Amino acid sequence: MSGVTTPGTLEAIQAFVVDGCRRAGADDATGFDLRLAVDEACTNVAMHGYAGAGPGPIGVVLESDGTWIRVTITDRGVSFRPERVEPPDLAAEAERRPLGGLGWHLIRQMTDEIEYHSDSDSGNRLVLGRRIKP
Amino acid sequence: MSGVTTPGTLEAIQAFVVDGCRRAGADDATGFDLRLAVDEACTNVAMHGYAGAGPGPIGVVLESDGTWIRVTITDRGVSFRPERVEPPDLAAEAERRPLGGLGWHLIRQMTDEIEYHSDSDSGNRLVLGRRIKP
Amino acid sequence: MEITAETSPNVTVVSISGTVDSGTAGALATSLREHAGNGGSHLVADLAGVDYMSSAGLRALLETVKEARQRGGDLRRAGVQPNVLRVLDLSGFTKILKVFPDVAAAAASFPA
Amino acid sequence: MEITAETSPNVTVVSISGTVDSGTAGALATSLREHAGNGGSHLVADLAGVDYMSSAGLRALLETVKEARQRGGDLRRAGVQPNVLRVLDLSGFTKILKVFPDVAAAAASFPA
Ligand SMILES: Nc1ncnc2c1ncn2[C@@H]1O[C@H](COP(=O)(O)OP(=O)(O)O)[C@@H](O)[C@H]1O
Ligand SMILES: Nc1ncnc2c1ncn2[C@@H]1O[C@H](COP(=O)(O)OP(=O)(O)O)[C@@H](O)[C@H]1O
Repeated sequence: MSGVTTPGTLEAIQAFVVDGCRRAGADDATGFDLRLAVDEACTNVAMHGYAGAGPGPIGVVLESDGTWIRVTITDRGVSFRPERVEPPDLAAEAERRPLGGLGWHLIRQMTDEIEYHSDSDSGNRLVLGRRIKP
Repeated sequence: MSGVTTPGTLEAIQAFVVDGCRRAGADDATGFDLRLAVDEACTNVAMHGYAGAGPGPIGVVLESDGTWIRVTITDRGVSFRPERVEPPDLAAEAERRPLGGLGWHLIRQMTDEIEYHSDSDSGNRLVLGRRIKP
Repeated sequence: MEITAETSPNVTVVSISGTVDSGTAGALATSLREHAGNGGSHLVADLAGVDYMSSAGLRALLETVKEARQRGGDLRRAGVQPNVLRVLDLSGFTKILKVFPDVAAAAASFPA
Repeated sequence: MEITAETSPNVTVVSISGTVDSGTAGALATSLREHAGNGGSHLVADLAGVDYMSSAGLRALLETVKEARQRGGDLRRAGVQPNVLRVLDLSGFTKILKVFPDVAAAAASFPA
Protein backbone atom coordinates (compact mmCIF):
# COMPACT_ATOMS: atom_id res chain seq x y z
CA MET A 1 0.00 0.00 0.00
CA SER A 2 1.06 3.61 -0.31
CA GLY A 3 0.05 6.99 1.01
CA VAL A 4 1.48 9.99 2.77
CA THR A 5 2.76 9.84 6.33
CA THR A 6 -0.32 10.96 8.27
CA PRO A 7 -1.67 9.25 11.42
CA GLY A 8 -4.44 7.71 9.30
CA THR A 9 -1.91 6.14 6.93
CA LEU A 10 0.18 4.80 9.82
CA GLU A 11 -2.93 3.14 11.23
CA ALA A 12 -3.84 1.67 7.84
CA ILE A 13 -0.28 0.34 7.45
CA GLN A 14 -0.62 -1.55 10.75
CA ALA A 15 -3.85 -3.18 9.59
CA PHE A 16 -2.25 -4.00 6.23
CA VAL A 17 0.68 -5.78 7.89
CA VAL A 18 -1.48 -7.75 10.34
CA ASP A 19 -3.69 -8.86 7.48
CA GLY A 20 -0.75 -9.81 5.25
CA CYS A 21 0.86 -11.84 8.03
CA ARG A 22 -2.35 -13.75 8.63
CA ARG A 23 -2.69 -14.56 4.92
CA ALA A 24 0.93 -15.74 4.89
CA GLY A 25 0.07 -18.23 7.61
CA ALA A 26 2.01 -16.54 10.42
CA ASP A 27 0.71 -16.87 13.98
CA ASP A 28 -0.73 -13.91 15.90
CA ALA A 29 2.46 -13.22 17.83
CA THR A 30 4.44 -12.96 14.58
CA GLY A 31 1.79 -10.65 13.14
CA PHE A 32 2.09 -8.50 16.24
CA ASP A 33 5.88 -8.39 15.93
CA LEU A 34 5.96 -7.37 12.27
CA ARG A 35 3.20 -4.84 12.84
CA LEU A 36 5.37 -3.29 15.53
CA ALA A 37 8.59 -3.32 13.48
CA VAL A 38 6.90 -1.76 10.43
CA ASP A 39 4.97 0.77 12.53
CA GLU A 40 8.18 1.91 14.25
CA ALA A 41 9.98 2.29 10.91
CA CYS A 42 7.10 4.18 9.27
CA THR A 43 6.59 6.40 12.31
CA ASN A 44 10.29 7.29 12.06
CA VAL A 45 9.87 8.19 8.39
CA ALA A 46 7.01 10.51 9.37
CA MET A 47 8.78 12.02 12.39
CA HIS A 48 12.42 12.14 11.31
CA GLY A 49 12.53 11.45 7.57
CA TYR A 50 10.00 14.15 6.75
CA ALA A 51 10.70 16.30 9.83
CA GLY A 52 9.82 19.90 9.06
CA ALA A 53 8.86 19.03 5.49
CA GLY A 54 5.35 17.85 6.44
CA PRO A 55 3.77 14.56 5.32
CA GLY A 56 5.52 12.88 2.39
CA PRO A 57 5.03 9.75 0.30
CA ILE A 58 5.55 6.31 1.84
CA GLY A 59 5.16 2.86 0.27
CA VAL A 60 4.77 -0.49 2.00
CA VAL A 61 4.96 -3.84 0.21
CA LEU A 62 4.58 -7.22 1.93
CA GLU A 63 5.77 -10.48 0.37
CA SER A 64 5.93 -14.03 1.62
CA ASP A 65 7.23 -17.32 0.21
CA GLY A 66 5.73 -19.29 3.10
CA THR A 67 9.03 -19.41 5.00
CA TRP A 68 9.84 -15.71 5.26
CA ILE A 69 7.79 -12.54 5.33
CA ARG A 70 9.52 -9.46 3.94
CA VAL A 71 8.17 -5.94 4.20
CA THR A 72 9.72 -3.22 2.04
CA ILE A 73 9.25 0.40 3.09
CA THR A 74 10.14 3.19 0.67
CA ASP A 75 10.22 6.95 1.24
CA ARG A 76 11.72 10.18 -0.07
CA GLY A 77 12.73 11.72 3.25
CA VAL A 78 16.24 12.36 4.53
CA SER A 79 18.51 9.34 4.52
CA PHE A 80 20.23 8.06 7.63
CA ARG A 81 22.38 5.17 8.92
CA PRO A 82 20.29 2.67 10.91
CA GLU A 83 23.41 0.72 11.93
CA ARG A 84 24.61 3.81 13.81
CA VAL A 85 21.58 3.95 16.10
CA GLU A 86 22.92 3.00 19.54
CA PRO A 87 21.09 0.33 21.57
CA PRO A 88 19.36 1.68 24.71
CA ASP A 89 20.67 0.96 28.22
CA LEU A 90 17.90 -1.36 29.40
CA ALA A 91 19.35 -1.80 32.86
CA ALA A 92 19.26 1.91 33.73
CA GLU A 93 16.91 3.21 36.41
CA ALA A 94 13.79 5.05 35.19
CA GLU A 95 15.23 8.38 36.25
CA ARG A 96 18.18 7.92 33.87
CA ARG A 97 16.28 6.53 30.90
CA PRO A 98 15.85 9.03 28.07
CA LEU A 99 12.40 9.58 26.53
CA GLY A 100 12.40 7.85 23.13
CA GLY A 101 15.21 5.96 21.46
CA LEU A 102 13.44 2.58 21.57
CA GLY A 103 12.13 2.38 18.00
CA TRP A 104 15.17 0.84 16.33
CA HIS A 105 15.79 -1.42 19.31
CA LEU A 106 12.30 -2.89 18.88
CA ILE A 107 12.72 -3.18 15.10
CA ARG A 108 15.87 -5.25 15.69
CA GLN A 109 14.17 -7.45 18.28
CA MET A 110 11.17 -8.18 16.11
CA THR A 111 12.94 -9.05 12.86
CA ASP A 112 15.48 -11.61 11.65
CA GLU A 113 16.86 -9.57 8.76
CA ILE A 114 17.28 -5.86 8.09
CA GLU A 115 18.44 -4.24 4.85
CA TYR A 116 18.67 -0.52 4.17
CA HIS A 117 19.60 1.27 0.99
CA SER A 118 19.49 4.93 0.11
CA ASP A 119 20.42 6.93 -2.97
CA SER A 120 19.35 10.28 -4.29
CA ASP A 121 17.68 8.81 -7.38
CA SER A 122 15.45 6.16 -5.88
CA GLY A 123 15.15 7.45 -2.29
CA ASN A 124 15.25 5.25 0.83
CA ARG A 125 14.37 1.57 0.95
CA LEU A 126 14.18 -0.49 4.15
CA VAL A 127 13.49 -4.24 4.03
CA LEU A 128 12.41 -5.96 7.26
CA GLY A 129 12.41 -9.78 7.13
CA ARG A 130 11.06 -12.31 9.56
CA ARG A 131 11.31 -16.08 9.31
CA ILE A 132 7.93 -17.75 9.86
CA LYS A 133 8.94 -21.39 9.39
CA PRO A 134 12.11 -23.23 10.44
CA MET B 1 -5.07 -40.15 37.42
CA SER B 2 -3.68 -41.25 40.76
CA GLY B 3 -0.37 -42.23 42.29
CA VAL B 4 1.88 -41.38 45.17
CA THR B 5 3.63 -38.05 45.48
CA THR B 6 7.00 -38.89 43.93
CA PRO B 7 8.78 -36.71 41.33
CA GLY B 8 7.71 -39.17 38.61
CA THR B 9 4.04 -38.79 39.55
CA LEU B 10 4.33 -35.00 39.63
CA GLU B 11 5.76 -35.10 36.11
CA ALA B 12 3.00 -37.44 34.91
CA ILE B 13 0.35 -35.15 36.44
CA GLN B 14 1.70 -32.23 34.40
CA ALA B 15 1.46 -34.23 31.18
CA PHE B 16 -2.03 -35.40 32.16
CA VAL B 17 -3.25 -31.82 32.66
CA VAL B 18 -1.71 -30.50 29.43
CA ASP B 19 -3.29 -33.35 27.51
CA GLY B 20 -6.71 -32.88 29.16
CA CYS B 21 -6.69 -29.15 28.42
CA ARG B 22 -5.89 -29.78 24.77
CA ARG B 23 -8.74 -32.30 24.48
CA ALA B 24 -11.08 -29.78 26.11
CA GLY B 25 -10.24 -27.30 23.36
CA ALA B 26 -8.24 -24.88 25.51
CA ASP B 27 -5.41 -22.94 23.89
CA ASP B 28 -1.75 -23.58 24.77
CA ALA B 29 -1.48 -20.66 27.18
CA THR B 30 -4.47 -21.97 29.17
CA GLY B 31 -2.94 -25.45 29.21
CA PHE B 32 0.28 -23.93 30.53
CA ASP B 33 -1.61 -22.04 33.23
CA LEU B 34 -3.57 -25.03 34.52
CA ARG B 35 -0.48 -27.23 34.37
CA LEU B 36 1.25 -24.69 36.60
CA ALA B 37 -1.64 -24.32 39.06
CA VAL B 38 -2.07 -28.09 39.45
CA ASP B 39 1.69 -28.70 39.65
CA GLU B 40 2.04 -26.11 42.42
CA ALA B 41 -0.86 -27.63 44.39
CA CYS B 42 0.42 -31.21 43.99
CA THR B 43 4.00 -30.22 44.82
CA ASN B 44 2.63 -28.65 48.01
CA VAL B 45 0.83 -31.87 48.89
CA ALA B 46 4.13 -33.75 48.46
CA MET B 47 6.24 -31.18 50.32
CA HIS B 48 3.90 -29.95 53.05
CA GLY B 49 0.89 -32.27 53.15
CA TYR B 50 3.00 -35.41 53.48
CA ALA B 51 6.02 -33.68 55.08
CA GLY B 52 7.96 -36.18 57.16
CA ALA B 53 5.47 -38.94 56.34
CA GLY B 54 7.08 -39.76 52.97
CA PRO B 55 5.16 -40.13 49.69
CA GLY B 56 1.37 -40.55 50.07
CA PRO B 57 -1.60 -41.05 47.79
CA ILE B 58 -2.76 -38.27 45.48
CA GLY B 59 -5.60 -38.23 42.96
CA VAL B 60 -6.15 -35.84 40.06
CA VAL B 61 -9.38 -35.65 38.04
CA LEU B 62 -9.91 -33.27 35.11
CA GLU B 63 -13.38 -32.38 33.82
CA SER B 64 -14.63 -29.96 31.22
CA ASP B 65 -18.04 -28.90 29.94
CA GLY B 66 -16.49 -26.89 27.09
CA THR B 67 -16.79 -23.61 29.00
CA TRP B 68 -14.86 -24.46 32.16
CA ILE B 69 -12.08 -26.86 33.02
CA ARG B 70 -12.08 -28.09 36.61
CA VAL B 71 -9.29 -30.13 38.16
CA THR B 72 -9.93 -31.89 41.48
CA ILE B 73 -6.94 -32.87 43.61
CA THR B 74 -7.42 -35.23 46.55
CA ASP B 75 -4.94 -36.30 49.22
CA ARG B 76 -4.69 -37.68 52.74
CA GLY B 77 -2.00 -35.37 54.06
CA VAL B 78 -2.36 -32.69 56.74
CA SER B 79 -5.13 -30.21 56.13
CA PHE B 80 -4.51 -26.47 55.98
CA ARG B 81 -6.25 -23.16 55.20
CA PRO B 82 -5.35 -21.92 51.69
CA GLU B 83 -7.19 -18.64 52.29
CA ARG B 84 -4.71 -17.85 55.06
CA VAL B 85 -1.66 -18.00 52.78
CA GLU B 86 -0.48 -14.37 52.53
CA PRO B 87 0.27 -12.89 49.09
CA PRO B 88 3.96 -12.17 48.44
CA ASP B 89 5.37 -8.63 48.34
CA LEU B 90 6.11 -8.41 44.61
CA ALA B 91 7.56 -4.92 44.82
CA ALA B 92 10.32 -5.86 47.29
CA GLU B 93 13.98 -5.81 46.24
CA ALA B 94 15.59 -9.20 45.60
CA GLU B 95 17.56 -8.97 48.83
CA ARG B 96 14.31 -8.81 50.84
CA ARG B 97 12.38 -11.46 48.95
CA PRO B 98 12.05 -14.74 50.84
CA LEU B 99 12.88 -18.02 49.08
CA GLY B 100 9.57 -19.76 48.33
CA GLY B 101 6.06 -18.60 49.13
CA LEU B 102 5.03 -18.14 45.48
CA GLY B 103 3.07 -21.36 44.92
CA TRP B 104 -0.33 -20.20 46.12
CA HIS B 105 0.16 -16.83 44.53
CA LEU B 106 0.61 -18.51 41.16
CA ILE B 107 -2.33 -20.86 41.76
CA ARG B 108 -4.55 -17.80 42.35
CA GLN B 109 -3.25 -16.03 39.25
CA MET B 110 -3.77 -19.00 36.97
CA THR B 111 -7.31 -19.96 38.01
CA ASP B 112 -10.75 -18.35 38.07
CA GLU B 113 -12.21 -20.44 40.88
CA ILE B 114 -10.73 -22.19 43.92
CA GLU B 115 -12.57 -24.51 46.32
CA TYR B 116 -11.04 -26.36 49.24
CA HIS B 117 -12.61 -28.84 51.59
CA SER B 118 -11.09 -31.01 54.25
CA ASP B 119 -12.50 -33.49 56.75
CA SER B 120 -11.00 -36.42 58.60
CA ASP B 121 -13.20 -38.97 56.83
CA SER B 122 -12.64 -38.08 53.18
CA GLY B 123 -9.32 -36.23 53.42
CA ASN B 124 -8.48 -33.04 51.49
CA ARG B 125 -10.08 -31.96 48.24
CA LEU B 126 -8.98 -28.95 46.20
CA VAL B 127 -10.87 -27.90 43.06
CA LEU B 128 -9.14 -25.51 40.64
CA GLY B 129 -11.40 -24.06 37.93
CA ARG B 130 -10.55 -22.06 34.86
CA ARG B 131 -12.96 -20.57 32.35
CA ILE B 132 -11.99 -21.43 28.77
CA LYS B 133 -14.85 -19.71 26.92
CA PRO B 134 -16.65 -16.42 27.63
CA MET C 1 -7.60 3.69 22.20
CA GLU C 2 -9.87 4.34 25.17
CA ILE C 3 -8.91 5.71 28.55
CA THR C 4 -11.06 5.71 31.67
CA ALA C 5 -9.86 6.99 35.02
CA GLU C 6 -11.22 6.35 38.48
CA THR C 7 -9.96 8.62 41.20
CA SER C 8 -10.21 7.89 44.91
CA PRO C 9 -8.59 10.18 47.50
CA ASN C 10 -5.34 8.19 47.53
CA VAL C 11 -4.94 6.74 44.04
CA THR C 12 -6.03 7.14 40.43
CA VAL C 13 -6.58 4.00 38.36
CA VAL C 14 -6.21 4.62 34.63
CA SER C 15 -7.62 1.83 32.48
CA ILE C 16 -6.32 1.85 28.93
CA SER C 17 -7.59 -0.27 26.06
CA GLY C 18 -7.09 -0.68 22.34
CA THR C 19 -4.12 0.54 20.30
CA VAL C 20 -1.38 2.71 21.79
CA ASP C 21 0.74 4.00 18.92
CA SER C 22 2.16 7.30 17.66
CA GLY C 23 -1.36 8.40 16.75
CA THR C 24 -2.84 7.84 20.22
CA ALA C 25 0.10 8.02 22.66
CA GLY C 26 -0.13 11.82 22.81
CA ALA C 27 -3.64 11.62 24.24
CA LEU C 28 -2.45 8.98 26.72
CA ALA C 29 0.46 11.16 27.87
CA THR C 30 -1.85 14.15 28.33
CA SER C 31 -4.36 12.14 30.33
CA LEU C 32 -1.67 10.58 32.54
CA ARG C 33 -0.01 13.98 33.08
CA GLU C 34 -3.29 15.40 34.34
CA HIS C 35 -3.76 12.57 36.80
CA ALA C 36 -0.15 12.69 37.98
CA GLY C 37 -1.17 15.90 39.75
CA ASN C 38 -3.94 14.19 41.76
CA GLY C 39 -4.18 11.71 44.64
CA GLY C 40 -0.57 12.14 45.74
CA SER C 41 0.60 11.13 42.25
CA HIS C 42 -0.31 7.54 43.07
CA LEU C 43 -1.17 6.10 39.68
CA VAL C 44 -2.14 2.61 38.57
CA ALA C 45 -2.15 1.75 34.86
CA ASP C 46 -4.45 -1.13 34.02
CA LEU C 47 -3.14 -2.37 30.67
CA ALA C 48 -5.34 -5.49 30.44
CA GLY C 49 -7.28 -4.03 27.51
CA VAL C 50 -4.27 -2.86 25.49
CA ASP C 51 -3.77 -5.09 22.44
CA TYR C 52 -0.94 -3.11 20.83
CA MET C 53 1.74 -0.78 22.13
CA SER C 54 4.63 0.79 20.23
CA SER C 55 7.56 2.82 21.53
CA ALA C 56 5.33 5.91 21.49
CA GLY C 57 3.30 4.31 24.30
CA LEU C 58 6.45 3.41 26.23
CA ARG C 59 7.48 7.03 26.02
CA ALA C 60 4.16 8.18 27.53
CA LEU C 61 4.52 5.65 30.36
CA LEU C 62 8.13 6.64 31.12
CA GLU C 63 7.26 10.33 31.09
CA THR C 64 4.53 9.63 33.65
CA VAL C 65 6.77 7.48 35.87
CA LYS C 66 9.34 10.27 36.02
CA GLU C 67 6.75 12.95 36.72
CA ALA C 68 4.95 10.91 39.40
CA ARG C 69 8.19 9.97 41.18
CA GLN C 70 9.37 13.57 41.20
CA ARG C 71 6.19 14.36 43.10
CA GLY C 72 6.85 11.51 45.53
CA GLY C 73 4.37 9.14 43.87
CA ASP C 74 4.67 6.39 41.29
CA LEU C 75 3.01 4.74 38.30
CA ARG C 76 2.42 1.03 38.89
CA ARG C 77 0.87 -1.51 36.60
CA ALA C 78 -1.63 -4.36 36.74
CA GLY C 79 -2.89 -6.48 33.88
CA VAL C 80 -1.17 -6.89 30.53
CA GLN C 81 -1.61 -9.06 27.45
CA PRO C 82 1.30 -11.39 26.50
CA ASN C 83 2.35 -9.51 23.35
CA VAL C 84 2.42 -6.18 25.14
CA LEU C 85 4.28 -7.78 28.06
CA ARG C 86 7.01 -8.82 25.61
CA VAL C 87 7.32 -5.24 24.37
CA LEU C 88 7.62 -3.96 27.95
CA ASP C 89 10.15 -6.64 28.79
CA LEU C 90 12.34 -6.20 25.69
CA SER C 91 12.46 -2.49 26.46
CA GLY C 92 13.44 -2.87 30.11
CA PHE C 93 10.06 -1.54 31.25
CA THR C 94 9.14 -4.59 33.34
CA LYS C 95 11.90 -3.34 35.62
CA ILE C 96 10.69 0.25 35.59
CA LEU C 97 6.98 -0.23 36.27
CA LYS C 98 6.28 -2.19 39.44
CA VAL C 99 3.78 -4.92 38.68
CA PHE C 100 0.86 -6.16 40.78
CA PRO C 101 -1.42 -9.14 40.21
CA ASP C 102 -4.53 -6.95 39.96
CA VAL C 103 -5.71 -3.36 40.14
CA ALA C 104 -6.81 -3.69 43.77
CA ALA C 105 -3.38 -4.92 44.86
CA ALA C 106 -1.63 -2.17 42.89
CA ALA C 107 -3.90 0.48 44.42
CA ALA C 108 -3.39 -0.93 47.93
CA SER C 109 0.40 -0.84 47.48
CA PHE C 110 0.52 2.94 47.93
CA PRO C 111 0.86 4.44 51.43
CA ALA C 112 -2.46 5.99 52.57
CA MET D 1 15.72 -30.11 31.80
CA GLU D 2 19.15 -29.55 30.28
CA ILE D 3 21.80 -27.14 31.46
CA THR D 4 24.91 -26.13 29.57
CA ALA D 5 27.40 -23.57 30.84
CA GLU D 6 30.02 -21.60 28.97
CA THR D 7 32.60 -19.86 31.09
CA SER D 8 34.84 -17.06 29.88
CA PRO D 9 37.16 -15.20 32.27
CA ASN D 10 34.57 -12.53 33.07
CA VAL D 11 31.19 -14.22 32.77
CA THR D 12 29.43 -17.58 32.81
CA VAL D 13 26.49 -18.09 30.48
CA VAL D 14 24.11 -20.81 31.69
CA SER D 15 21.68 -22.02 29.02
CA ILE D 16 18.67 -23.83 30.41
CA SER D 17 16.09 -25.74 28.42
CA GLY D 18 13.07 -27.96 28.99
CA THR D 19 11.02 -28.21 32.17
CA VAL D 20 12.03 -26.48 35.40
CA ASP D 21 9.81 -27.84 38.17
CA SER D 22 10.19 -29.28 41.68
CA GLY D 23 11.81 -32.37 40.19
CA THR D 24 14.53 -30.50 38.29
CA ALA D 25 14.97 -27.16 40.10
CA GLY D 26 17.33 -28.71 42.64
CA ALA D 27 19.81 -29.60 39.90
CA LEU D 28 19.46 -26.10 38.48
CA ALA D 29 20.15 -24.51 41.86
CA THR D 30 23.22 -26.70 42.37
CA SER D 31 24.59 -25.87 38.94
CA LEU D 32 23.99 -22.13 39.36
CA ARG D 33 25.53 -22.18 42.85
CA GLU D 34 28.71 -23.71 41.45
CA HIS D 35 28.99 -21.09 38.76
CA ALA D 36 28.23 -18.23 41.16
CA GLY D 37 31.73 -18.84 42.52
CA ASN D 38 33.40 -18.29 39.12
CA GLY D 39 34.04 -15.38 36.77
CA GLY D 40 33.41 -12.71 39.39
CA SER D 41 29.91 -14.12 39.95
CA HIS D 42 28.88 -12.61 36.66
CA LEU D 43 26.12 -14.93 35.50
CA VAL D 44 23.81 -14.86 32.49
CA ALA D 45 20.79 -17.17 32.38
CA ASP D 46 19.63 -17.91 28.85
CA LEU D 47 16.02 -19.06 29.33
CA ALA D 48 15.11 -19.21 25.62
CA GLY D 49 14.80 -23.00 25.73
CA VAL D 50 12.70 -23.21 28.91
CA ASP D 51 9.13 -24.20 28.09
CA TYR D 52 7.87 -24.55 31.66
CA MET D 53 8.86 -23.04 35.00
CA SER D 54 7.13 -23.39 38.35
CA SER D 55 7.83 -21.62 41.64
CA ALA D 56 10.58 -24.17 42.32
CA GLY D 57 12.51 -22.67 39.41
CA LEU D 58 11.89 -19.14 40.64
CA ARG D 59 13.34 -20.17 43.98
CA ALA D 60 16.54 -21.43 42.31
CA LEU D 61 16.88 -18.18 40.36
CA LEU D 62 16.31 -15.99 43.44
CA GLU D 63 18.79 -17.99 45.49
CA THR D 64 21.39 -17.43 42.76
CA VAL D 65 20.66 -13.70 42.45
CA LYS D 66 21.17 -13.25 46.18
CA GLU D 67 24.35 -15.32 46.23
CA ALA D 68 25.84 -13.60 43.17
CA ARG D 69 25.05 -10.11 44.45
CA GLN D 70 26.57 -10.87 47.84
CA ARG D 71 29.77 -11.64 45.96
CA GLY D 72 29.54 -8.38 44.05
CA GLY D 73 28.19 -10.03 40.89
CA ASP D 74 24.71 -10.56 39.48
CA LEU D 75 22.49 -12.99 37.58
CA ARG D 76 21.06 -11.39 34.43
CA ARG D 77 18.75 -12.87 31.86
CA ALA D 78 18.36 -13.06 28.09
CA GLY D 79 15.76 -14.95 26.11
CA VAL D 80 12.45 -16.19 27.46
CA GLN D 81 9.31 -17.79 26.04
CA PRO D 82 6.03 -15.86 26.47
CA ASN D 83 4.45 -18.28 28.99
CA VAL D 84 7.55 -18.30 31.17
CA LEU D 85 7.78 -14.52 30.89
CA ARG D 86 4.26 -14.29 32.34
CA VAL D 87 5.31 -16.45 35.31
CA LEU D 88 8.35 -14.25 35.93
CA ASP D 89 6.25 -11.12 35.63
CA LEU D 90 3.38 -12.26 37.86
CA SER D 91 5.96 -13.16 40.50
CA GLY D 92 7.79 -9.82 40.40
CA PHE D 93 10.87 -11.47 38.87
CA THR D 94 10.98 -9.27 35.77
CA LYS D 95 12.00 -6.57 38.24
CA ILE D 96 14.57 -8.75 39.99
CA LEU D 97 16.45 -10.17 37.00
CA LYS D 98 17.85 -7.51 34.70
CA VAL D 99 16.90 -8.35 31.14
CA PHE D 100 18.96 -8.02 27.96
CA PRO D 101 17.92 -8.50 24.34
CA ASP D 102 20.42 -11.36 23.80
CA VAL D 103 23.12 -13.34 25.55
CA ALA D 104 25.93 -11.24 24.06
CA ALA D 105 24.39 -8.01 25.38
CA ALA D 106 23.82 -9.54 28.83
CA ALA D 107 27.41 -10.81 28.96
CA ALA D 108 28.77 -7.44 27.81
CA SER D 109 26.78 -5.64 30.54
CA PHE D 110 29.20 -6.79 33.25
CA PRO D 111 32.29 -4.70 34.08
CA ALA D 112 35.44 -6.40 32.74
N1 LIG E 1 13.61 7.45 8.80
C1 LIG E 1 14.52 8.17 9.46
N2 LIG E 1 15.07 9.27 8.89
C2 LIG E 1 15.98 9.98 9.54
N3 LIG E 1 16.43 9.71 10.77
C3 LIG E 1 15.94 8.64 11.41
C4 LIG E 1 14.95 7.82 10.77
N4 LIG E 1 14.67 6.82 11.62
C5 LIG E 1 15.41 7.01 12.73
N5 LIG E 1 16.19 8.12 12.61
C6 LIG E 1 17.15 8.62 13.61
O1 LIG E 1 17.48 7.56 14.51
C7 LIG E 1 17.16 7.93 15.85
C8 LIG E 1 16.70 6.71 16.67
O2 LIG E 1 15.45 6.26 16.21
P1 LIG E 1 14.54 5.38 17.16
O3 LIG E 1 15.38 4.30 17.74
O4 LIG E 1 13.35 4.96 16.41
O5 LIG E 1 14.13 6.32 18.37
P2 LIG E 1 13.31 7.71 18.38
O6 LIG E 1 12.57 7.80 17.09
O7 LIG E 1 12.41 7.59 19.56
O8 LIG E 1 14.36 8.77 18.57
C9 LIG E 1 16.12 9.02 15.72
O9 LIG E 1 16.08 9.86 16.84
C10 LIG E 1 16.58 9.73 14.45
O10 LIG E 1 17.61 10.64 14.75
N1 LIG F 1 -1.02 -29.18 50.85
C1 LIG F 1 -0.57 -28.47 51.90
N2 LIG F 1 -0.59 -29.01 53.12
C2 LIG F 1 -0.15 -28.33 54.18
N3 LIG F 1 0.32 -27.09 54.12
C3 LIG F 1 0.37 -26.48 52.93
C4 LIG F 1 -0.08 -27.14 51.76
N4 LIG F 1 0.08 -26.29 50.73
C5 LIG F 1 0.59 -25.17 51.23
N5 LIG F 1 0.77 -25.26 52.56
C6 LIG F 1 1.30 -24.20 53.44
O1 LIG F 1 1.16 -22.94 52.79
C7 LIG F 1 2.45 -22.31 52.65
C8 LIG F 1 2.52 -21.50 51.36
O2 LIG F 1 2.54 -22.35 50.24
P1 LIG F 1 3.10 -21.83 48.86
O3 LIG F 1 2.48 -20.50 48.57
O4 LIG F 1 2.88 -22.89 47.86
O5 LIG F 1 4.67 -21.58 49.07
P2 LIG F 1 5.83 -22.59 49.52
O6 LIG F 1 5.32 -23.97 49.27
O7 LIG F 1 6.97 -22.22 48.65
O8 LIG F 1 6.08 -22.28 50.97
C9 LIG F 1 3.45 -23.44 52.74
O9 LIG F 1 4.72 -22.99 53.18
C10 LIG F 1 2.79 -24.37 53.73
O10 LIG F 1 3.03 -23.92 55.05
